[in-house]
Amino acid sequence: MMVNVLYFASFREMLGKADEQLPATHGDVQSLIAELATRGDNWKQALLDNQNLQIAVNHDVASRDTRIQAGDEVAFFPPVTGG
Amino acid sequence: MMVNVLYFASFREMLGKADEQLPATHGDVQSLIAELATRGDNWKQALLDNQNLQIAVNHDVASRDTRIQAGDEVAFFPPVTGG
Amino acid sequence: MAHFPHIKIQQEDFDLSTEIARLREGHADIGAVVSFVGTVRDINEGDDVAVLELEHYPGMTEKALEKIRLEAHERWALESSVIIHRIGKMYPTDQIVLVAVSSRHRENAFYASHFIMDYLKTNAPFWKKETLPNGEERWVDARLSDKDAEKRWK
Amino acid sequence: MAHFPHIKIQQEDFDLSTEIARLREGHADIGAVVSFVGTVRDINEGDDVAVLELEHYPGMTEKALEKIRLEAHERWALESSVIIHRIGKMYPTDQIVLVAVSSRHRENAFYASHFIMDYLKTNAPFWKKETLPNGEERWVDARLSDKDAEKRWK
Repeated sequence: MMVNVLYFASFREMLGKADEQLPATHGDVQSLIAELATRGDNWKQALLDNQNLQIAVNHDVASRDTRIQAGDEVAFFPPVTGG
Repeated sequence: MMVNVLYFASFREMLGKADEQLPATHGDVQSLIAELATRGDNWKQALLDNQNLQIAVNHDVASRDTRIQAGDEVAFFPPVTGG
Repeated sequence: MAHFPHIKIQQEDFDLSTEIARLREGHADIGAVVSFVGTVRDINEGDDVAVLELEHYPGMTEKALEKIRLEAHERWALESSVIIHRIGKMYPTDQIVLVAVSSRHRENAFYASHFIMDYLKTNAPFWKKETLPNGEERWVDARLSDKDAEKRWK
Repeated sequence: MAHFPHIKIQQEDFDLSTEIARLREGHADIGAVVSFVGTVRDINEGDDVAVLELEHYPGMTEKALEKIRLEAHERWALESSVIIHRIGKMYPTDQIVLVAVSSRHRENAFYASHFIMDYLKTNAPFWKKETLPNGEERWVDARLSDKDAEKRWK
């Protein structure tokens, strides 16, 4: 009953973590972010206070309102710069 | 004291001629066309009555009003279809 | 995971002629092939660039690119298309990305390839990190102009 | 006659990768290369096509293409460009024409290559003759849509 959480690019470096498993106790992305933001200033800045935060749930673009459940993969990352 | 006259693509086939030298007695393209059109119906149709006639003088796009003089190269052809 | 034969994420370089031949194979009614190749510039934001490193989000990348590719096929009459994006370390003048589209008439291939690149830039999860000649590393910032480019197609 | 190193009129085929490598040589600040390849379709106006023969006006062709190429360089910030057009007999799936443009940023290369093709179609003195499978020969008609495509850039 876990969700898989991923961090990419500058987020991975800033948060010191590429991925982690968390209990699926959050109804939506917003509530997951709220909990993560309590870990410290870098978490709060990257996820809670960041207007440019990009979110994906199960490989699709998502938003703070997107519902999450056990088995989902949630990813946080900065704006993309490929091509 | 001649002009070089060229015919391309369907014009060359219709007129039975790829190029010829003519005396430089024509002030402009229009008067050269008027003379050529007296050679027969195929000449009249291709050059005088043809709204899609394309003209070049010395390798530049030209019109019936373009002046011509000895040494010039005048070309007549249908709309282009390259690419 | 789904199979995406027209999407390739790879470390190795690609050969343009080979990829275009593959794209055209079995399509004798193609009249136009437009291809875009993105390459590593030796300068970015005024600084020399020594190394460019491309990171991506495996799984989401393929899904995002296939979605963009299929949307291009819905918008324009296309014969075939391919997207190749390299990952890992690259150096100035290296090829990074290929978008190639074939169609009967040229206009569709021009628009579709431009559309795919504009959407790839803002929707596919790739991130670039530059290393300067002095060893300093920095993440490349997203460009506002890329957001504007995407909006044109709405 | 003037020398046009970026314009080639030739009977022989061309290799895309080789031509793009040549186009990029010595330009380490290129970020984008857009190329268009026009190919012989096996069908035109509903009929099978067996052979396509390309005639041109030597001298005027080079001058017209160089004029179009230079106008593209005036309109957009480009690094380099090349136009190759084949003449003589060609067969379905053969390559006919290459227009390739490089620039720092992709938008300029997309617009410039599209512009060059649209102008080439209506301003460069080439003519196509088709041979059908039964041996019948016919000159290809100019398309009104090509005139419209050119007008977009005015």
